[in-house]
Parts: sequence; structure tokens; C-alpha cells
Amino acid sequence: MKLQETLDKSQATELYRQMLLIRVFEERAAEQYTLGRIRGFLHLYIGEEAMAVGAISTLEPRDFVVTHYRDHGHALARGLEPKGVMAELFGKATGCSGGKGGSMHLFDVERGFMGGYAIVGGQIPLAVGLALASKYKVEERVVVCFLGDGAVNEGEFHESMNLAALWEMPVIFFCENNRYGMGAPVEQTLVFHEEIYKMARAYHMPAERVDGMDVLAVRELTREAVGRVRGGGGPFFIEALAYRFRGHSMADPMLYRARSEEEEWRKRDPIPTFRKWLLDGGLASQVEVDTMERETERRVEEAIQFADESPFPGPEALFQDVYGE
Amino acid sequence: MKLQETLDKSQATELYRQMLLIRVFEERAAEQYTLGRIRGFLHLYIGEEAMAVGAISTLEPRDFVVTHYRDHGHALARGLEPKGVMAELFGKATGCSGGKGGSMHLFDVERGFMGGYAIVGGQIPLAVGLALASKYKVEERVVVCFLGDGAVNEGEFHESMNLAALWEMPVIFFCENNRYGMGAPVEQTLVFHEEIYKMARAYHMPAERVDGMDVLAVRELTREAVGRVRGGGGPFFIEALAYRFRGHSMADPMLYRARSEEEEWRKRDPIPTFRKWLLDGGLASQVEVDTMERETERRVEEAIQFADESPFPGPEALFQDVYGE
Amino acid sequence: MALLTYRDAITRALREALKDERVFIMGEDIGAYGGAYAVTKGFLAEYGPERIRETPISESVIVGAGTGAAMGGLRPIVELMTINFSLLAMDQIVNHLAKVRYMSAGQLKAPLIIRTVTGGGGQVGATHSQSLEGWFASVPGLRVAVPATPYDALGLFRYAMQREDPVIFVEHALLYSSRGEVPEEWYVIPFGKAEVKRPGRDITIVAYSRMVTVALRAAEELDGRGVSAEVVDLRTLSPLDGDTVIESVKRTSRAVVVEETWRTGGFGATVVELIQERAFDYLDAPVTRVAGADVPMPYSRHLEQAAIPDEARVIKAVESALGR
Amino acid sequence: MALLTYRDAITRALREALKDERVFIMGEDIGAYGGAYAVTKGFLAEYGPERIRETPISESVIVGAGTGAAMGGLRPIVELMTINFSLLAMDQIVNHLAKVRYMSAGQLKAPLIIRTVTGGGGQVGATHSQSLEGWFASVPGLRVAVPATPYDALGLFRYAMQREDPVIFVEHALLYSSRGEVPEEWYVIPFGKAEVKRPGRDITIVAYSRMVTVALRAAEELDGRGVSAEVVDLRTLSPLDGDTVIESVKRTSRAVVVEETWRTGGFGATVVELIQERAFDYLDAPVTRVAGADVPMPYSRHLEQAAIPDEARVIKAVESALGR
Ligand SMILES: Cc1ncc(C[n+]2csc(CCOP(=O)(O)OP(=O)(O)O)c2C)c(N)n1
Ligand SMILES: Cc1ncc(C[n+]2csc(CCOP(=O)(O)OP(=O)(O)O)c2C)c(N)n1
Ligand SMILES: [Mg+2]
Ligand SMILES: [Mg+2]
Repeated sequence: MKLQETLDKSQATELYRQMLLIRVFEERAAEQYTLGRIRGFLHLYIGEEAMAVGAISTLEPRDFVVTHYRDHGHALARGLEPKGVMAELFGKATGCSGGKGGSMHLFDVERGFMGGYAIVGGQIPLAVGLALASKYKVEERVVVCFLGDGAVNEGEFHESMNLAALWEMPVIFFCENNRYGMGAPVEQTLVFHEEIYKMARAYHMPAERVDGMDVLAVRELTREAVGRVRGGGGPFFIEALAYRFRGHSMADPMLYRARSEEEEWRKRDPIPTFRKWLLDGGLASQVEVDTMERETERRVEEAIQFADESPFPGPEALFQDVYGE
Repeated sequence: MKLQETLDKSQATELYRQMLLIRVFEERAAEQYTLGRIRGFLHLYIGEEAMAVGAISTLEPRDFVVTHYRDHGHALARGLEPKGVMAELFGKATGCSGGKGGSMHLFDVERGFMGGYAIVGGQIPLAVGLALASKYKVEERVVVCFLGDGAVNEGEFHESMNLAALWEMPVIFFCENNRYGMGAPVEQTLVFHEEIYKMARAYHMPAERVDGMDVLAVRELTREAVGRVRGGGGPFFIEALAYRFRGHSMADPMLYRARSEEEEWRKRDPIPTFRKWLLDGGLASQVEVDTMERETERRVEEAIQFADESPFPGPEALFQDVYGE
Repeated sequence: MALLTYRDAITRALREALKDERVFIMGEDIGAYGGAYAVTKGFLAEYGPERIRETPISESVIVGAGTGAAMGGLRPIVELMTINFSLLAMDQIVNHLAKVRYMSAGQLKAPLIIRTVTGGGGQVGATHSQSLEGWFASVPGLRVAVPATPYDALGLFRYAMQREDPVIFVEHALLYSSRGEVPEEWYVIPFGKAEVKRPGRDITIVAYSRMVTVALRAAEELDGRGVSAEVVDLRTLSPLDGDTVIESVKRTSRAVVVEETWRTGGFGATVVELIQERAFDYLDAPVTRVAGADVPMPYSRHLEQAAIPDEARVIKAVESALGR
Repeated sequence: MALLTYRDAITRALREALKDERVFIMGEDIGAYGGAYAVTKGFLAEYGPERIRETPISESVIVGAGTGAAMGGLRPIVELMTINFSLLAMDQIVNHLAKVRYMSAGQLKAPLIIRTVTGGGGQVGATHSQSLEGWFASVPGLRVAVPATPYDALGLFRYAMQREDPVIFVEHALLYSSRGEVPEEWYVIPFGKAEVKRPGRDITIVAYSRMVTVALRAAEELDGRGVSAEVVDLRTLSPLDGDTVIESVKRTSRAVVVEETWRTGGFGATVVELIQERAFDYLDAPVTRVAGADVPMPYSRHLEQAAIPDEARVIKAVESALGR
């Protein structure tokens, strides 16, 4: 890991703070799920924090983020308040989607967070369309589209890659290759699993691979990509190699992978790794780090309390927002 | 053009006979269309004969052919009687699909002609499934799946390529790149239009390109592919470069391409080219060739007469074959 | 008052829409080819490739990118060459386009218009002859317009452009060359207003899209046989105007619903239900429905004709409802 | 007689099917994961990867390859994890699977069984809570089974395996853990035979899939209020057994149809139509329908509950039909 010229001390600690927030948020969400306060599907981002945080830290407020159903990390990295996100998981009216979306469908349009989408691959065409709007209006807005390795299986991946490349759209496809789509290892689902990013090059798209456990590396590559894309260079593809430490969702019995594999990856946990780097490099003191951790826990605790105390949407909400006006 | 060791004189003239049959059939079909005896969409294969004939000539009877809606050429090359095909275009009960399929949906299961399918790209997954059946039953049956350059645009192309490669299916994807999908030139629809076959390699699939106007070259490459595929080598991808001399369908006003482009390609018309080669090489005499031409015209004329005299399906046919038993 | 074809009415609607810079059109063969049904002929030359966007044959990303562009503040118009190909974009339409507004609790909107072509009768076979508009009409979040005349096509399209909801704008392949009066003056037809296309006393025939013309011809013929049939054109399936239908049936006491799609599960059954529920005490006979045969569309001419409702079948249903 | 769960009944059906060497199962996460609803747990170890085929997340080619394999002489069983994802395979299902037999005039058949999971109620949000089985039931060439009990699930699956038509076999997510009697002796339930699940005199409640259990609980409750309700379970939507329904309504003179999908355009409207058409003179009240709200499914608990039919709404509809 190395400190780039473009990153100062306060930015570095901010990256840490965000990763930590996601981690604590997810752990507490899991707990709330077992308490029955969160229902339906809950997909945790634990272990993958460096990707959302590193990538999204390079964006401007006007840029757009689009992602899949494992979306809490991206939402928080994009600056959504933990309160609104937790309240959404609780199905409350104060949730960032008014309680109507749920965990897999988070939105915050004011922050350019254009949504989590629960159909695998379904968000990719939308991202291409948002990029089309940006280009059409000459806004120089960059769209970052997160997708899993599993989404690469879908036909829409191909259609979107082709169209984005053909029309030179300002979109970054950020493939979070965490080695599994639900219970299926990439080796079983993609013939080109060893180098997914090279498939992007077949569409004449610049494409690189990065260590998704290294927040600085992710940030650096994404920064480069954003620069190219904003400058009119057309789409860019990033494959980040990472691992989810928990099951696919809370319901996953995890029969399909070895405990030892998980342990290997846990040694590379992006959060302690980055903390150590901050401390070793003198970018943060032990006291600062400890304070940050306490603050983060308090923030998430407050979010839970907020969510808990918020009202459910009233019955009138059922038929609202189906149509406009 | 060169005569391969695997091709004797009678086989060579047979290739010619088949190309000629397709050409004459299509020209007469166009005429019948303007007379109102054929309705709906009619997509002619004129100019593309060398692809179907060269490729299908390498197959065994047990093999399967699957194709798209521009399917008359493949049907005739696969040995379907012109009578049954013409009757189908006329919508007659004696048609190869009982008058129910029409031009775009020809079938002859006895001859391993598993159908023409009118949804662009829709036939590709079916071909993968037929190949799966062959492999599952250890039949060493090869499936040849014809598809247009336009079908490469569709998401199903990607899903099918991946699955076929992943499961090492005995299928040959034969891409008839005639430079246009309806009115859209490949440059406008595929970012990798210059070398479509190389996209197949991204799926770790052997892939080659061939001159689709040269029946012997097509035959030679397909023969090699069939050998590899039958031997358990997994799927193979062929891109053949060709041109359709006529409009997309009979309704096409052809506003989108220059007359001069067409004329350039017409100079390479596979039929006169091959005839000249046969004559020059002494593989056929002028008399033989003339006789073949007369015979072909008679055969097609008979097909028209047969189609014309055949009965339409009776009203009871309407509800037949919706379900089994 | 000019006599316009249905095609020209839609072409005019598109030209009007293109005055708004946020509007662009996207689809297969809409450029140099001019559109499979020639609706956008000449547009590419006139508006240029930024606004008349020829796409690859990839229905899913066409609709998805249209949806994304609409979410991003534009007003895209997408052409799906025929409604049959919408099956390849079904997920984008049903799970994304229709739902973003609701799932985001109103933060997002996707004012995308999808123009597409429905119907059989052209002998183009089973894969190319379906009438799937009823499925879209059942999806909350979508609006579905099914104009039967040039006048309605233009008026409904204008309304679609004024609103912010996704619209499936369903044109019938066999109507493009039909003609009708279209005034020069500006008018708009709001969604959810059925129209009595022909007044009558003895029975109500409810129809939409091309079946309106079939119903009208049947009514004409019935007139000669002493039956006065009222023809109600739904014009939009979503919203569905129950009031106009019920008001008519309360006067006539009898109703036949006519549609082109497969009988089983056809959208018209919802209309039948609505009539029998809201006008039960007024009905002198069961409400019946004339619909397409429950078969994949056969290519052969007489078979196809037997599969699609025609005047004779409508007349028969009317006469049977009248106990003749 | 054993008390089996719905899940176990289907697992048993699959094990029986796998005795036929032509049968293999294909789908997402059916292997090591054991299936999203654990129906194929342990299968991979037992039958091996040739017969339990874990696929990429690519619904279109899963269905298309299943169809092709069926055309090639096998008897594949495909699992689409939920019916929501069938939207990505819609073209293969509607334009290919359903039509090859007809378009080839009977030369081809595609005896593919697609198992999939329908319904809401699990708080999994708008994209994951749909009940689309009615669309499939409207497509000629497909058969659609909608079992409500373990007994029916096993019996209907066996029948599907004996036939040569493509079947959409629709399991309800909330039924997997429900229990019911399943005999050890062999039995088969033919398609197109509705069943009176509870006899009654005053009104007929027609339902399918999970709504059968809702209807039965409502009938129980109504019993206490002096209303004797008959519950008819359609069991298959295609073929649709009109006779059993009509026979019942002729006795009770009143009917309510209950289904989970969106009200507008819901398949149940076809059942309502059928009743009013064939039993018009027997009806003492309009046939009504209890269906899902016309909204994308909201995540929040109380909203979701309000969107899905429950006992209270069925009871209300029954009482209103009885004029109470
Ligand atoms: C079209 C579709 N098919 C199947 C599913 C069920 N499903 C949800 S997540 C998932 C795995 C996705 O894996 P990946 O894209 O790698 O994302 P990850 O969970 O690893 O973050 C599957 C199969 C779905 N939601 N949508
Ligand atoms: C899914 C789908 N979209 C659009 C069409 C309309 N269409 C028919 S043929 C065609 C062009 C196909 O081009 P290509 O695959 O290159 O085949 P070619 O006609 O050149 O032989 C199009 C767009 C269709 N039949 N199916
Ligand atoms: Mg993954
Ligand atoms: Mg082409």
C-alpha cells in the first residue's frame, strides 16, 4: 500500500472511517435481523468495504452511483446517513426509500445514489442510460456501475458492454469479483473467470484489475478511470478481487465453501490492514483510531435507535408513487 | 480456391448443384411472392449460398442443424425437398411445417433440420441444448448453429457462448457475417465488428474466419471444426464473411446501402465463381453444367407446381399440435 | 381537417415531441432504414444520429438504457420493432421501468415512452403475431395506450409526452395505412377516457386497437339487421375507464368484449368482470368475449384468419347475446 | 400415510423423476448450495454434476438449453429460482418452448418442466414478490400447475413427467414448510382437474396456490358465522377446469375468486368470466374477485400485508356477495 500524492492525511483517515462505518453497520444489521426487526433478504458487504469506499471516494457530488442488491456499502460510502439506511432496513417511513424499497432497493437521488437493484445484471443497462443522459446533456457526469461476478453471466452484461463501448459512454463498470455468485464459484459459471477484465477488452474497452482488499489501490485505479472517462475517453472496466466474509444472505448455510478459504481471506481483511498502515505511517494515532471506532459505534447505535423509533409508513403509502402526479 | 483431398469430383459438382438449387429456388420464390402466393416476410439467401452448402456438406445424417429465419438455404442444403419447402412458403398442408411455420420457421426433424427460428438470437440457446443432449447421451452428434452478425448483438449470444464453452458442448457456431442486420451495418452495432470471431476466443473457444463466398474454403474450415467438435473438443466458432445480394426481406427498400457496394460483392458471386472453377479445372463440362442448370430449374418449377396444387390445411389443423396427445 | 394515415399521425407526434431537446429516439433500424414500419423515415437525415439513435439488436439494453436516460432527466422514446420482441426486454420493463418510482418512494421517475407494434393478420407466423399489450396493462407503474385511429394516436401520444409515467404505446401493424381525420388545431386526449365511437341502443361492444375497426364494421352490418350496437373504444388499457363502459352497458343491458389476444387470460376478461360486477342488475344476458384462438399463430392464410376475431364472429356473439 | 412438507413432496417427486436416465436438473445454485429453497439439498453429492447441473446466472440460456435438450430427446427439469427471474427467459419460454411443437406441425416436442417459485409475503420487495403464473397460463402450448398442498405437488409433478408438454410448475415460497398427508401408494393427479377442497352450500370460493390455504381458513371462520363456503382449488391454470367450478357454482349460486397477483389483468378474471358466462342464470350476485393490490410490492411489513389477500378480505368479499 502506498500513499498517493492525491491523498492527504485527512482523506486517508476518512477512508478508514467509511470502511469502519460499513463494517459496524453491517454487523449491527445482522444482529437486528436475528432479532426480527429486519426482514426479507439481507446481504452483507462485510469484507468488501475497500471496494465501495475506494471507488466512490474518487467521485464528485454530481456523479452517479448505481449498484446491485448488496448495496449498503455503496450507499454509506456515497454519504447516505446510516439513519436513513437502517430505517429502510426496518421498513420505516423515514427510510431512504420510504420503507418501500428494502435492503436491496436503496435510493438517494439527491446524493446521486441512483439505486440498488435486485435483479442480477438489471442495473447495468440503467447505468448505461444514465451515462447516455450525461453525455447527451454534455454534463461530464461519470456513472459508476457496481456489479458482481455473477452479473457477468447475464446477457445484459454483453448488451450493455457493447452499447457503452459503441457509443463511448461515460461509465465505469466496477466488477466486484468476490469469487462467488450465491453458492456458485466463478470457476463454475464463467469460462473466462481467471481474467474477467480481459473480457472487457474484447469490447475495446480499457480494463484493469485491482486488489479489492486494498482501499488505496482501488482508489488509485478508479481515480485514473474517472479521469479518463470524464475526459471523454468512453467506458472503463475495473475488476476488483475480493471476498465476502459472510454468507450470500443471512439465510445462507454456507455449505459450498471451505472454512479455511474464508480464513485465508480474513487475514487480508481490508480494515485492520488499513488501520495498521495508518498507524505505522503515522497518519493516525492510536487515540484517533480508537475515537473513530467509538464514534462509529455510537453513530450506528443512533441509527438503530432512529430506525426503531421511526413510524412505519401509513396505509395511504400503499398506493402512492405508483404513478406520477 | 483449391480442391481438397477430401473432395472428389462428384462431391464438387454436388456442391454446385446445391448452391444452384438455392439460388434458383430463391429467385422463383421472390417471383411467387410478388404474385401474392407467398405472404408475410420472405428473406432470401441469394449471395450467401456458399455458407450453408459448404458447411452443411460436412455433416453426417445424425447431426443437427439449427438456424435463423433466413433459412431456406440451410434447409435445402440439408436435403429438404424443394417441394416441401416451397409448399411451406405457400402455406400448404404439404409444407415441411404443415403450413403452420411459414418461411421463417422451417422444420424437418427426420433430416436433423431442427428448425429456423425468427427471433434474432433465439436459436442459439436451443442449439446449446441440442448439443447438451448429444453429449449427455454420448451420441457424438454435432450441432451446427447458424446465426447472423445481428444475433451477436443479443444477450443470448453471450449466455450461450459462455455455457457452451463452460460445458464443452459439441456445437459449431457459424456466424454468417453479411455486414448488415436489417438496415444496420455491423460497424454501427458491434464494437468488435472487425473481428467478430475473436470475441469467441474471449470465451476460450477456437475460432476462425473464412471467406463466405468460397464454398470450398467454408467446407474445409467446417470439416476441421466438425472433426474437433465430434472428437470432444468442445465448441467451435466460425465467422464467414459474405453479403446478401437482395434486401433484408421483400419489403426492404434498401435505402441504407450503396448500389456500388452491392456491385462490388456481386463480382464475387459464389455461384459463377465456382462454376468457372469447376469448368477450368475440368471437374465438370459445359454440358454437365448446363444440364444441371436445366434440371434445377425444372426441379424448382415442379416445386412451385406442387405447392400450388397442394391443399391448404383444413380448419381442423388450427387446434392441432398445440399440445401433445 | 386533414385526412392522415395512422402512420403519419404517429410521425407527426414524433416530430412534435422532438421539438423538446430532451427527446431522442432509439431503436433498431429507425435510422437509415426508416423504421420497420417507416414511421421514422427521413428522421435520421433531419435530426442527426444523436437524436435518432440506431441501436444494436439488443432489446434489453435498449429499454434499460432508455429507462436510465429517463431517470437522468431526458425524455427518450424507444421503438421496439414489434411487441413480440418486448419479451426480450421483459425484465427491464416490468422490474425496472415500472418499479423505480415506487421503490424509490417517488425520488425517481422514468418518463420513457416505448412505441411498439402489436397484432397478427400479416401472415408472419407464431413468433411475430402476438398481442401482448394486456400483460403490460396488468403491471402497476406502466401506462398502456392502444389507439385505433390516427386522431387517437396523435392525441394520446401528446398526452403521454406531457406526463411523467412510463408508457407502452401500442400501434397495430395493420392500421398504419388506415386513414382518419386529424385537425390542424391542437388537441390532447387524456389517458383513461374511453370513447363511444358509435352510439347504439341494443348492445355495447367494447374493443381496443384494431378490433375497434372490426367492431365498427360489425355494427354497421348489424344495423342492416335491425340491431343498434354501441361501440366503445377503450383507447388506453391502463388506466382503464370503467365508467364509460358501465354507463353504456346500463343503457344497453348487454355487452360483448372484443380483443385480438388469446382468449384464456386475455385482458378483456377484466373488462367482462368489471361489467358483470358493476352492472350486474342491468344485464339481460351474460357478457361474452370474442378473442383470439388459444393457439400459436399459424402462418397459413385461412388458419390465421380463423384465429383472429373478425366481423362475422362479432356479429355472431352479438346475436347470441340478443338471443337470436 | 406420511406427513410431508410441500418441500419434501417436491424433493420426492424429483427423486422419482431422476430414476429416468433422460432426466437431469439444471439451474442456479441447485448444486452445492442445495437450491435457494433447499429442494435439491444433497442431490449433487448423490447424482453427480452431470445430472445436477449448476448453471451460470443466465435464465435465457438455461431455459433455451433446457428446451433444446428436450427437443433432443431428454427430459430436463429446469429450476428458475423465482418466477420473477422468468422475465429474463420470457422469450425462450413464450416464443420457443411454447411454440416449437406447433410451428413444426408436431414434428418436435419439448417436454421441459420448469420449476419456479411464486408469490409475495416474505418481505423481499417489489422485484422479488410477483405472481406471474397467470401470464404463462395464457400462452398456448404451455401447461401451468399451481399446487397448494404436498399431495397435489407430488401428484401433479408425476403427471407432468408422464406427458410431453412443457410445464411451468409453480411452487409458492410460503408453502414449502407447510405439511400434508401423502400416501406411500402411487397416485397421479391429472392436469385440468380442479378439486373441491372443502364442500359447502352457500358460496363457492375459487382459488389456487397459497390462496387455497387462505380460502380454507376463511371458510373455517365463516363456518362459525353460519356461512357454508365451498372451496375449489384449480390445481392447474392450464388446462383450466371450468366444469368443476361451474358445477359448484350451480349449487351455491355465488362465487368469489381469490388470487395473489395484481387485480387488473389477473388470470382470475378469466375464471370470473367463465362463471358468469356459463352459470349466468344461476347467479344470485355478481362474481367478485379478491386479488393483490395494483402496486409494486412494498417492502415494509404492514404495507405488504395490505397488498396481499388475506382471510379477512376473503370473508368480507363472501359476506358482501351474500348481501350481509
Ligand atoms: C436475474 C436474477 N437471477 C437470480 C437471482 C438470485 N440471486 C441473487 S444474488 C445472486 C448471486 C449474484 O452474485 P454476484 O453477482 O457475484 O454478486 P455477489 O452476491 O457475489 O455480491 C443470485 C443468483 C437474481 N436476484 N436475479
Ligand atoms: C429479437 C428480435 N429483434 C428484432 C427482430 C427483427 N429483425 C429480424 S431480422 C433482423 C436483422 C438480423 O440480422 P442478422 O442477424 O445479421 O441476419 P441477416 O438478416 O443479416 O441474415 C432484425 C433486426 C427480430 N426478428 N428479433
Ligand atoms: Mg459474487
Ligand atoms: Mg447480417
